[in-house]
Amino acid sequence: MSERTMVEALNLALEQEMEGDDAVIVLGEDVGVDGGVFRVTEGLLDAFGEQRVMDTPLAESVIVGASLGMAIRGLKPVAEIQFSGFSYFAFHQLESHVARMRWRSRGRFTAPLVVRMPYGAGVRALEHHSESREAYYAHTPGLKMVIPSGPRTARALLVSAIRDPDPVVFFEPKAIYRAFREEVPDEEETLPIGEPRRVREGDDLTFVAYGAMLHRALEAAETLAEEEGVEADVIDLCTVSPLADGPIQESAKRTGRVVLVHEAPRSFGPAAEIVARLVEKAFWWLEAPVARVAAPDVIVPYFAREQAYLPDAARIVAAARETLAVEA
Amino acid sequence: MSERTMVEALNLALEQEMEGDDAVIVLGEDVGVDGGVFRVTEGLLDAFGEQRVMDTPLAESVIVGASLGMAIRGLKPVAEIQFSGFSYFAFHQLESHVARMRWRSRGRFTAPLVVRMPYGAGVRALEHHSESREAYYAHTPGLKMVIPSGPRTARALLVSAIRDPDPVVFFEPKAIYRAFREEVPDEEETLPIGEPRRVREGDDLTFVAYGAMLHRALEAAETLAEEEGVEADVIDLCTVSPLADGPIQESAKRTGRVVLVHEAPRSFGPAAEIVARLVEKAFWWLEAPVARVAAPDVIVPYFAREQAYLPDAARIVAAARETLAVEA
Amino acid sequence: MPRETIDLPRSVEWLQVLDEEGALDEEWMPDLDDEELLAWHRAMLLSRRFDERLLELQRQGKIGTFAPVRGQEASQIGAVAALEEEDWVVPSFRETAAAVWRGIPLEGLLLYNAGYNEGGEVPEGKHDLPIAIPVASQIPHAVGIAYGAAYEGSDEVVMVFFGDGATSEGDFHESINFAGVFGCPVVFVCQNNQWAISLPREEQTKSKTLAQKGLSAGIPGIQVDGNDPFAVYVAAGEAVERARSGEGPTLIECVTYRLSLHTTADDPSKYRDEEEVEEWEAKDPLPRLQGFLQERDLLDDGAIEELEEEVSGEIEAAWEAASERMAELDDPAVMFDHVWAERPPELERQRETLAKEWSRRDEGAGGEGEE
Amino acid sequence: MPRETIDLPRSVEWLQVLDEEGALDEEWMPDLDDEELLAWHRAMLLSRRFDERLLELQRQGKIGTFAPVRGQEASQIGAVAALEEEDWVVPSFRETAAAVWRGIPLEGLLLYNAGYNEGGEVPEGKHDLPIAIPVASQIPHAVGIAYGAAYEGSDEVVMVFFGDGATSEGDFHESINFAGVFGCPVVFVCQNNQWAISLPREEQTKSKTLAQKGLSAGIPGIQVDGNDPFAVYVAAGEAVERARSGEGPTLIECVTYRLSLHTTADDPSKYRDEEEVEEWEAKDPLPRLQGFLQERDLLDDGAIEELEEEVSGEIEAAWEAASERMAELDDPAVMFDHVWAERPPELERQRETLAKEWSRRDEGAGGEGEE
Ligand SMILES: Cc1ncc(C[n+]2csc(CCOP(=O)(O)OP(=O)(O)O)c2C)c(N)n1
Ligand SMILES: Cc1ncc(C[n+]2csc(CCOP(=O)(O)OP(=O)(O)O)c2C)c(N)n1
Ligand SMILES: [Mg+2]
Ligand SMILES: [Mg+2]
Repeated sequence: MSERTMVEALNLALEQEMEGDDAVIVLGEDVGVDGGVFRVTEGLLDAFGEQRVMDTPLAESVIVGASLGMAIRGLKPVAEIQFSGFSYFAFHQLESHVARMRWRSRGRFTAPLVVRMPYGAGVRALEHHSESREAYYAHTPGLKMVIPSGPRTARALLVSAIRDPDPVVFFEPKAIYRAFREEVPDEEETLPIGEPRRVREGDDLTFVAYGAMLHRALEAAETLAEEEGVEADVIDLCTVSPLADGPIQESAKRTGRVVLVHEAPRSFGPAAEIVARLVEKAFWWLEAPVARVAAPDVIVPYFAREQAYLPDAARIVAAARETLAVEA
Repeated sequence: MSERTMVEALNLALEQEMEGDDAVIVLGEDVGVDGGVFRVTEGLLDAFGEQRVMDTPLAESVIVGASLGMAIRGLKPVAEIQFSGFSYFAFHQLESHVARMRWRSRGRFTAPLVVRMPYGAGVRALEHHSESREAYYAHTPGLKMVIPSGPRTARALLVSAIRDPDPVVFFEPKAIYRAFREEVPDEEETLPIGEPRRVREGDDLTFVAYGAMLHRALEAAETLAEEEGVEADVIDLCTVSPLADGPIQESAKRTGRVVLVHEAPRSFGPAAEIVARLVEKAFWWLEAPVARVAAPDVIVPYFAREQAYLPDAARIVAAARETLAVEA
Repeated sequence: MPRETIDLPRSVEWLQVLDEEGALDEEWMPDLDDEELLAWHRAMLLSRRFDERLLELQRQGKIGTFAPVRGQEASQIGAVAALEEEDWVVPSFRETAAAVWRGIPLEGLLLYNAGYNEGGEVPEGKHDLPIAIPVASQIPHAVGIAYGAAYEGSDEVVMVFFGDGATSEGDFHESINFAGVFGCPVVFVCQNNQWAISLPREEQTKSKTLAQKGLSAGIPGIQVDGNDPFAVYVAAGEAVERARSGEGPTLIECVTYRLSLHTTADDPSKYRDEEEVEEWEAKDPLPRLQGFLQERDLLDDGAIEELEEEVSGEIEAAWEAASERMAELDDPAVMFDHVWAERPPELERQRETLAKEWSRRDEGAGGEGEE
Repeated sequence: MPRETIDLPRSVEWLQVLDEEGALDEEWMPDLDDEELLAWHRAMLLSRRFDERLLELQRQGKIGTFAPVRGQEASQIGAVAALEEEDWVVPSFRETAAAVWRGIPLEGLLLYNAGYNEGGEVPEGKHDLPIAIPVASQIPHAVGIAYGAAYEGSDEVVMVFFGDGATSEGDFHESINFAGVFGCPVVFVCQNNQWAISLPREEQTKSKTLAQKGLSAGIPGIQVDGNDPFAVYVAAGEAVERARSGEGPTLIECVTYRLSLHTTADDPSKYRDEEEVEEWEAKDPLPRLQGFLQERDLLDDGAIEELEEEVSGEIEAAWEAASERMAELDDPAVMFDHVWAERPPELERQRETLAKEWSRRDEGAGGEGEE
């Protein structure tokens, strides 16, 4: 057991999975000699050699497309896209092939690959380095869309993603790559894909969040507890898609009040789906309109305004108060 | 005034806009000599010459990227992507540049271009020829996402799209390209982008649909009227994004019961956003859970099962009955 | 020091062995025994007749849109004949002749063309990918398979097919470059059939040959007469050998012609002259090979007639089997299969809801019948 | 008939005019007057010092991540010097020297680097696109602008910059091919600075030169010493001339070196040796041009010192202006501007909601201060 940042935890997952299974290989831009621009793949080249840690040419489409080919041939590639904002160069590979190869071949050829990429704002980065467009991938049948919220879940979810028989788009919340450390056990740990986690218990309202925003939701929950004795249930989504809404329904039925948080643009964002599912399955339990705290429908502004753009605890608290104020 | 199919109506829009404005040019695969694989651009090459009707190499990314360049240089390009399933080859151009050039340059360079593409199932086509993934574009700030539902709206909306100062992704419901004719006036006609149309009046429940699905919603409305004297308000969305929810809220507040229809996969689809907006703005008027009738979260099956895949009037009627059965 | 021409390490060659007049260049004639030659001919003929039958079925509304292969049989069979069974074939959407050679059951192809996902199932053990429709997008997969094969120490080689139009797509270039960098054992077979739907080869690109596009990635490129199965076979054989011995990828441009429609939704009279087609009819690979075999007394009219019957029997049997199968495949719920390894709960819920709806309708329909 | 080498219509040339030892090839020396030569030098020096100042500001936390241009000034200034003002420049993210030459205000560049969208505003009238970060994705825009310019009958030429890494992206290939087919007046300037972050040129592609990638699209390609401003200028001049006279596009590979960091987030010691950098320091374009001018008695130490002061004054003035501007730019609501020509109602609602929230906080903050 030792205290690790998310970067270190992800590195541990990769190292151990590569150690345990020769079929696991890593490829992408600058993942080898450089160890990845965020150092997530640091040390892997030395440990496993250039056959297994491939510094590829600068070409996202073939990185993803070749990963699919490798998967068909029996490997378990973990491709890195340097920032999620560049994954669109491979969008046709993801939508048209990675998501469909199992289906098209009726299970004969599968795509047990992972496409990792840092996403999200908050690190004073350049344009295209701060997006949060998980909805694109969540709306794509055949893909799984996973987002961890801390070092320990990052490690466990990445291990599960690598072992998963289906392709996983793995978004890493770069704002918390090194923001804090957590105990991450040295021994193997996995976390099932497709299962949200309840990370705080409360009966007064429900927060659903994921990635870096989970921490702002938790901060809001603490503020509410301290300032008005209101206890929030907080759910860490972990898997955005396929969305398992069971735990959310359960919580919503208990609290009757729900606030959803993400840093993706509001309109047509992931929270909309959760609202729709709640309306379909828990309508009569809702005591107030489900609230969404999200980024506005704009492009992430350059970094001088990115904190204003991002939902923060104060906005979440405000939405919660409004939701709580509704008389049932 | 004459009776036209949607293909003919779109052709009329292009011809008249090209006639009226030298800046309007058409480009894409097979749009010239061949007149487009659906014949939407038929006759334009003869009328306007190859400078203005460009048969491009087979390369979607540069088709869209060069269109942006042309727009920056003062043209109003109308690019055709042969099927929406191939637009992902240009997804990075759409997301990273077309949607952002105005914003990035602070209004100095703009992108008054249209990217037309047929979409949707129902024509017994091959894989990748039947998708309905408007949500990808709707979730992209900076783009407008427009979908007509018949010859007349197709013509009027395309004219508006070409004149619009912003980039429009224009989805053409190929299932109704030639399914019926409508009076389409010879003289100029536009339809404002960003305004849903109320196409049937009723006070008992609200249907929201667009594209080919509108007609199935209308059919369902007629069935309900005939069989149980229930009158549905039917709204044709026309512009999926930016979503103007005003008319939907108005209708929902009147009827209290809403059924949303689209052929996109259900989860994270456009209807989810409408549910979320209704919950945010009309929660207390809702007398029953808002219902979604959508395609399942699967890849469009090959054509032997595509009609089973598509929402049809019977499924819409069933959803409406369920919604109506809820006691307020 | 100043201005000088750079010596490029690679040039581009042209190869033809059996020309359209039937003249043979013995020097380059590959070493093939009679059995092999006859097998090539049979596959070409079967492919040709199957293609014709598909067109007929499509015109009768019994199957959907498909892309005829007519005219390109030598490019495909000459190429795949250079492979071993465990080598991989990554097709685009027009590789019927290659599929026939590789033993993909006609029944499956028919099912596929009739709109049944079940037709896409690749028989267990076969190293052939399903049809890929988005142009050029299958090329990266071939590169990845090749990398994987080499990584695992197997000596499998991968052959990927695509058209002249595909060379304009980024995926083609990214793939040949990636393969060049990692020395992947892959053979890129470009079937330059002169047209990408309505766009002629000369308007697709200003490069003199498509083979020279290999220079861009520093990989060898060769242009061959794609209607000459021997030229294709020689080039493919060299490329396969190079790949298998660890010397990396090759780009082969087969100069051929699409004698038929782009797809059954296409009307070539919009964009090309009958004369051009007639010129290429004279270069048709099937009579060319057939004439060669007749010249060598390996085939006579009687044998051809017999073969025609055999082939047509095979096709009809496949169509019967496919028709029977279709009659059984009446449950649309298969659309919920194979999207993920396991159906997530929400998808299972959707399946159940729809299944209920479908069975309600079936009952409704049955009920009406009984009244 | 059979196997023969195909005669390709184009070859690839190498050009160098002023070498690293200061030797000049008079034959190819372009015709430049003293004023022009001094203007080049001034722009190079300004760019170099500005780059250094940016690095300093970044290290002090006053601006964000940026991509230093150090070492590539000749490639950029030699190239844009061949343009007229109304010609277009389409940069990637490292074209500070080109921007300086083109008269993009330093203040704007500073604002941009400090994280203000306002810094991306291109001054009215300038035909320079804003910085484009996704590698190679700006190349199609250049092609479209060029097509548009030709379509409108103007004789504007477009010059687009990108790196060695960019040649691996599909967008590069699709663009040169498209430009080749339509004969667009565009000059593709590839700054081969030997590295794409940590990937060396030799691992980016197996092609001997990047210039030869033009062959793939049938367009001319030339490789020049990118640290020799005269060689770059000659090649760019020829390409611009060709484009302007309707003869279509050219690809120029400038062989240069990134002497500094990839970006300020990068640590080159992870992937390259100091020795390599030192070797290239010896080829640095700034001393090379400066030496040439001193040799010709166009510059002496005194003049250089004066120039250094002038340049540094200009940079400081820009930083002061930018700092003042930043102090005023305190309303985050600008994030709602320019997304669409008009704000849609829902976006306006979002803006109002957030604006209320922000002003509540400002008041809150003010309130706290007063307590
Ligand atoms: C990415 C993509 N864009 C467009 C299409 C539509 N389309 C199908 S085949 C084709 C032409 C292909 O030409 P070529 O590569 O020469 O192959 P051929 O059809 O001649 O065999 C086009 C444009 C497609 N399938 N995929
Ligand atoms: C599409 C895309 N992928 C990845 C990146 C991250 N990235 C930024 S610059 C760079 C290397 C670019 O190399 P090169 O084209 O040689 O230009 P240079 O940085 O050397 O000027 C990478 C990988 C990006 N900006 N865009
Ligand atoms: Mg072709
Ligand atoms: Mg570089």
